[in-house]
Amino acid sequence: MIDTSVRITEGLSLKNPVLSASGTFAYGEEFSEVFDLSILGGIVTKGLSLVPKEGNPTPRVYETACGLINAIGLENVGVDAFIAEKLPFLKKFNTPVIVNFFGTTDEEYESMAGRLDIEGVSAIEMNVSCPNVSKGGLEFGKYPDILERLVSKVRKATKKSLIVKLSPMVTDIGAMALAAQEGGADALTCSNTIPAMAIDEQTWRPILGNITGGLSGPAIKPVALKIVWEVSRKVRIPIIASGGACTWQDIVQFLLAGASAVEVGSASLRDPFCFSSIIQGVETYLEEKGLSSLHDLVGQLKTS
Amino acid sequence: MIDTSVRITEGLSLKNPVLSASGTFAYGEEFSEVFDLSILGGIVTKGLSLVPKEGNPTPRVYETACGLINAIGLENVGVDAFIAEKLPFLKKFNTPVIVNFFGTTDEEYESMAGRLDIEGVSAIEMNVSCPNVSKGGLEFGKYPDILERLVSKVRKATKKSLIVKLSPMVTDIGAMALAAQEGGADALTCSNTIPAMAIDEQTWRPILGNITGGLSGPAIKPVALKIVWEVSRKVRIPIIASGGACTWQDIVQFLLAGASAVEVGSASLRDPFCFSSIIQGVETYLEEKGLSSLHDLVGQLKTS
Amino acid sequence: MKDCTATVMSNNEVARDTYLMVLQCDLPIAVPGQFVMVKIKSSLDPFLRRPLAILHYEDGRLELLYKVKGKGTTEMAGKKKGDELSVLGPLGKGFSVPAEGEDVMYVAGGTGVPPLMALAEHLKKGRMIVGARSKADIPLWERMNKIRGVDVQAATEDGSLGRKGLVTDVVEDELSGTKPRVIYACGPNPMLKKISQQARKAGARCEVSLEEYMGCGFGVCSACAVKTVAGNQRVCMQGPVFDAALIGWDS
Amino acid sequence: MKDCTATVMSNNEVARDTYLMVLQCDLPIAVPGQFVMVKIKSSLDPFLRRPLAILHYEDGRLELLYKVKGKGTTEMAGKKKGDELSVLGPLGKGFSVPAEGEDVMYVAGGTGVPPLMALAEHLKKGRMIVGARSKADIPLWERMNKIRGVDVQAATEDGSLGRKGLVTDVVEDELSGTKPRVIYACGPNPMLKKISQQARKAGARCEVSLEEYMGCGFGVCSACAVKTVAGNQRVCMQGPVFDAALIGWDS
Ligand SMILES: Cc1cc2nc3c(=O)[nH]c(=O)nc-3n(C[C@H](O)[C@H](O)[C@H](O)COP(=O)(O)OP(=O)(O)OC[C@H]3O[C@@H](n4cnc5c(N)ncnc54)[C@H](O)[C@@H]3O)c2cc1C
Ligand SMILES: Cc1cc2nc3c(=O)[nH]c(=O)nc-3n(C[C@H](O)[C@H](O)[C@H](O)COP(=O)(O)OP(=O)(O)OC[C@H]3O[C@@H](n4cnc5c(N)ncnc54)[C@H](O)[C@@H]3O)c2cc1C
Ligand SMILES: Cc1cc2nc3c(=O)[nH]c(=O)nc-3n(C[C@H](O)[C@H](O)[C@H](O)COP(=O)(O)O)c2cc1C
Ligand SMILES: Cc1cc2nc3c(=O)[nH]c(=O)nc-3n(C[C@H](O)[C@H](O)[C@H](O)COP(=O)(O)O)c2cc1C
Ligand code: FES
Ligand code: FES
Repeated sequence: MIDTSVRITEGLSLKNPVLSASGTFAYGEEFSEVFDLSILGGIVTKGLSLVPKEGNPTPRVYETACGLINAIGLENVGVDAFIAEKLPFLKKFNTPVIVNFFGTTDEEYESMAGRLDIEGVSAIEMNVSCPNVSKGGLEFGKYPDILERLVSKVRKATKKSLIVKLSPMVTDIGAMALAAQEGGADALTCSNTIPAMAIDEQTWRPILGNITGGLSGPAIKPVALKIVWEVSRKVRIPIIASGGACTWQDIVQFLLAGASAVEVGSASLRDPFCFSSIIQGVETYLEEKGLSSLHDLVGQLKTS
Repeated sequence: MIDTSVRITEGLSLKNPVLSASGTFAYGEEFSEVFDLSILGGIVTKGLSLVPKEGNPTPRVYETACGLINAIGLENVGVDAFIAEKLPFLKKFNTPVIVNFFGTTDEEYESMAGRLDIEGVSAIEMNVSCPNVSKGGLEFGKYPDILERLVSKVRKATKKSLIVKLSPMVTDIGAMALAAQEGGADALTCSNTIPAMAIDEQTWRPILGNITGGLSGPAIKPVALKIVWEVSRKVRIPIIASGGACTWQDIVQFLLAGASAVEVGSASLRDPFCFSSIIQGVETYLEEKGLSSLHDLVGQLKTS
Repeated sequence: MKDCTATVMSNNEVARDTYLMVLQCDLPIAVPGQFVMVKIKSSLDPFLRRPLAILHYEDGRLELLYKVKGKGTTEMAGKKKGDELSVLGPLGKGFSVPAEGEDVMYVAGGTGVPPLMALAEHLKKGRMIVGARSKADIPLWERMNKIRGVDVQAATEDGSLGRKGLVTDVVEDELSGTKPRVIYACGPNPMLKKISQQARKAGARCEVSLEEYMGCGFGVCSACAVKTVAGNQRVCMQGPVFDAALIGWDS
Repeated sequence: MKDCTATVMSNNEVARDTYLMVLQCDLPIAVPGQFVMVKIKSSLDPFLRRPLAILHYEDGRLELLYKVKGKGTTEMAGKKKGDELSVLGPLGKGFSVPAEGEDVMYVAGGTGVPPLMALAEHLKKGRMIVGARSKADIPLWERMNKIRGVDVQAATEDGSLGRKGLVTDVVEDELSGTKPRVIYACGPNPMLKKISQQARKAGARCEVSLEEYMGCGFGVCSACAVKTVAGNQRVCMQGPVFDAALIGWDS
């Protein structure tokens, strides 16, 4: 039997390295009609805030060359409704639940982490990088000192595994990764969408209701791969990759670059049935290469 | 008659807003067999250094989803051979020659600018952002203070129009743009390729000889568009867009976002004949919209 | 919801820039008003699927009626018999069934024809009002007129077919009388808003099928939010058909 | 160099994963060893063109012989009669013409067949050595054997056709004697390097057609650099055919 499992942290072990991504899986209900969520390495939920959020005006997504820009504006049901209505459902599946969240102040982040320190939540993923809302996202993830302070506060508020999801658009991603590690992160997600925009040359208007948004999908995979590789050589904590993964080949590439697991986001909007074939593909690959465990791949890129 | 001309600086006026890009046009010789270079708004040459450079090991380019990664390594004939062998040829065409250059020290940049302060050169474009060589590029374009100091030195070394080409992968592109402006730049190019990499999951090796490279092509257009828009609201000097432009629609979008001209790079590798149809497309667009000049478009994005 | 490989049986221009594509595929049963997400090819560009209403689906035969707008629909128009694409569906919620004795009116503007024709062909009663710029833009006019039990009326902006004017002008006239009524409508938002007001004034029930840019089409990305009295709803899940009275038309 | 719309006339598998595509297009005259850059479709993915040697070009009829490797060639293999793609060419420098009285040897390994077959069909003399893993991998074996004036010999790793072993083994044997010779070769780099050494030892002239990842194919991007005694050269411009003695094989 091929062992595709991977241990991310003390509290977070995955049966395989393929996770859903935040914001492209909602709270799992819709996808549970499509396939058995238990096959997943883990579920990452839509990003939650203290109070429910309505999000941005539409259009909220727009297709670009091999990618899409989204400016959902972090619409979510709020942490209380999540705990009351969504988590019980997610707990039914045999796979870890990773709750993505964000705040607009240090205190909100801390308070979110505290409330999510409950049974049924396997880990929390801190979004410090969403480029869509002026107060909520980007600022925290832009400068190492601000990030480190925030992470260390959140660290104290929870006993759960703490994953920090980095923003790709920074001068020195290695410094941001180190800051998160020093602050006490157990793992990093590398990385979020890249700030982007689209313009309608006929109406002279931005296409998205929010003017700008974040680019995701295969277009950005080469950038995410580079970030994972760079960060993996800087930190000692595990990395979860995010950015453009569509196929099992992409998963293997991210693992080689140094990721321990990979989130599949935009690809699952296009192909909701993709998870099982991706997971199967990774398994077959290990088998064909005669590898007994995922650890034989992680970070094994040969550069000389 | 439709007037597609645009004045970038005192010394640099273009008959239309479509330029070649550095590194995808060599020194014009090959393209001169394909079309009459005089139709171009301007020619941007391959990046030059004080001494000739051999560049990186192959493979040097690799295709990705709607884009390509390159790690040419700034191979070039050197500034002396350029002046002796390439410039005389380029001068024959009725279009401005913009010479792209880079250095590994402040002094090299200054000395390059000095040598290029000659007849036949219409403007110089400083590459401070090439991610391919460890010493040459990225460092100068990463931090505002370093950039401003470098630009102000180069400023003193030349009377030519000085264009600074920014790197997209920074925390605060607005701050970089302002630094270049304060240093004395006459215009900005926004922006260069995005650091990226590709991995072969069969051999476990990076695909590019240089391991990492820079992503260009339509995949990054939404990112470049956002950068142009952001920078244009920060600085008072003109902006030349670069990043993924393939069609006349893309040109118009960049103009609306705030660019005064647009470089077409990767698209011309795929379609060497693209320039004339793009230029024609912009002209027809102005005509159909009843616009008498390009200035009616530049920065006219309606955001409310 | 299923993801099916669908084979093109035919693909013909039936009105200006408007094509009828007949596909062979194996979807679950659909109701009028539901839609599919079409992946035009396996290549990564175009990346997203395109939402298209189901014009008709029976015995493995799926009809889509689409207007060529941009990249995706242009590629679709180039498809030939035997080509394959991938169809995800059926998606969303369809129209409600009219009550006994309720008069039925269908109002289709622009590309709004497919879901309403699906419904008319299913209910086989009522009055259909189709609006377009010009006669050349109205697809399947003959087929529409052959639907048993359904009266068809056109409104064109240039008067080339039916009444000269907008569909809403026709609706205005038709809404006299006090019989209980239901109006089913699909078209541009300003048209739907107007009809919704007309319906309210006339005391008629009104259901509208909305369009919004979509990421997924099956409820997970929140791209397709529409403001309603009950907060944001997802066009792809709670819609595309909504009770017009619940829509926050001005936001 | 021209950019032509080319219409697929036929596209058939002629060896394992290897297709012969015949196109109708209007290129300028080409010489053996030159190549084209193929844009498989107008969509932006795949973005780059693919370099393929010209197997034959005459009277608007272009033959390409290609092995399915990745995304681009897979898409090519799916093309049917009547489909269109875009062809840029002819590009690069072809093979030199052999001197009077020079014995000609062609050595093709793997996907190296097309340029050498082009040359053999043009020169109508000499000896062709084709190597592959197995018989099933050798394309156009019959056609090759019909080239007037050309002897053909195969080497397969599994011995299923011709001699069991590598092409370079056959070359070794053939290189006895002192007649002036020219060897034209195309195939994997290690093979070319070996042949280059064999040629030097035997005092034969040797020209190799190189492959390198390309950005443009017409000389502007410097993607395709190869180290030579005269510094970097561009495979797409100064090549793909080079004098083997000038190549820096070990860099
Ligand atoms: C539920 C639903 C049902 C629909 N049914 C039909 C139908 O039966 N017939 C028909 O002709 N059209 C229908 N539309 C509209 C159709 O989806 C768009 O015209 C189509 O997506 C345009 O794609 P494109 O690639 O040609 O245009 P592009 O402008 O190139 O598309 C770019 C992106 O914008 C999106 N987009 C652009 N216009 C629209 C739009 N009006 N609605 C939603 N997304 C859009 C595309 O899906 C794509 O993601 C429907 C839309 C929805 C939401
Ligand atoms: C001058 C020249 C002539 C050639 N002639 C032939 C021919 O006649 N028949 C034939 O079967 N093959 C030929 N090749 C090789 C052929 O170009 C590649 O097999 C093909 O580009 C692979 O494309 P893909 O999309 O299937 O593979 P992918 O791996 O998906 O391609 C990804 C990228 O890598 C490039 N690439 C991958 N392998 C090669 C390679 N070996 N050489 C150059 N670029 C590569 C592709 O062009 C593309 O840009 C030639 C190459 C060159 C340089
Ligand atoms: C529609 C959409 C909504 C998203 N919402 C969130 C979110 O709430 N929180 C978050 O951290 N990331 C969010 N993301 C980012 C994704 O989780 C992911 O990091 C990014 O899209 C890159 O991966 P991909 O290319 O696989 O989609 C969202 C992305 C998309 C496309
Ligand atoms: C093959 C290649 C070589 C390049 N060389 C240079 C260079 O020498 N100097 C430079 O400033 N930019 C260089 N660039 C960056 C381009 O000029 C351009 O800024 C970038 O590719 C984005 O634009 P595009 O998407 O239109 O190609 C190069 C790009 C490519 C693809
Ligand atoms: S389109 Fe994704 S939720 Fe409706
Ligand atoms: S491929 Fe561009 S120079 Fe050869």
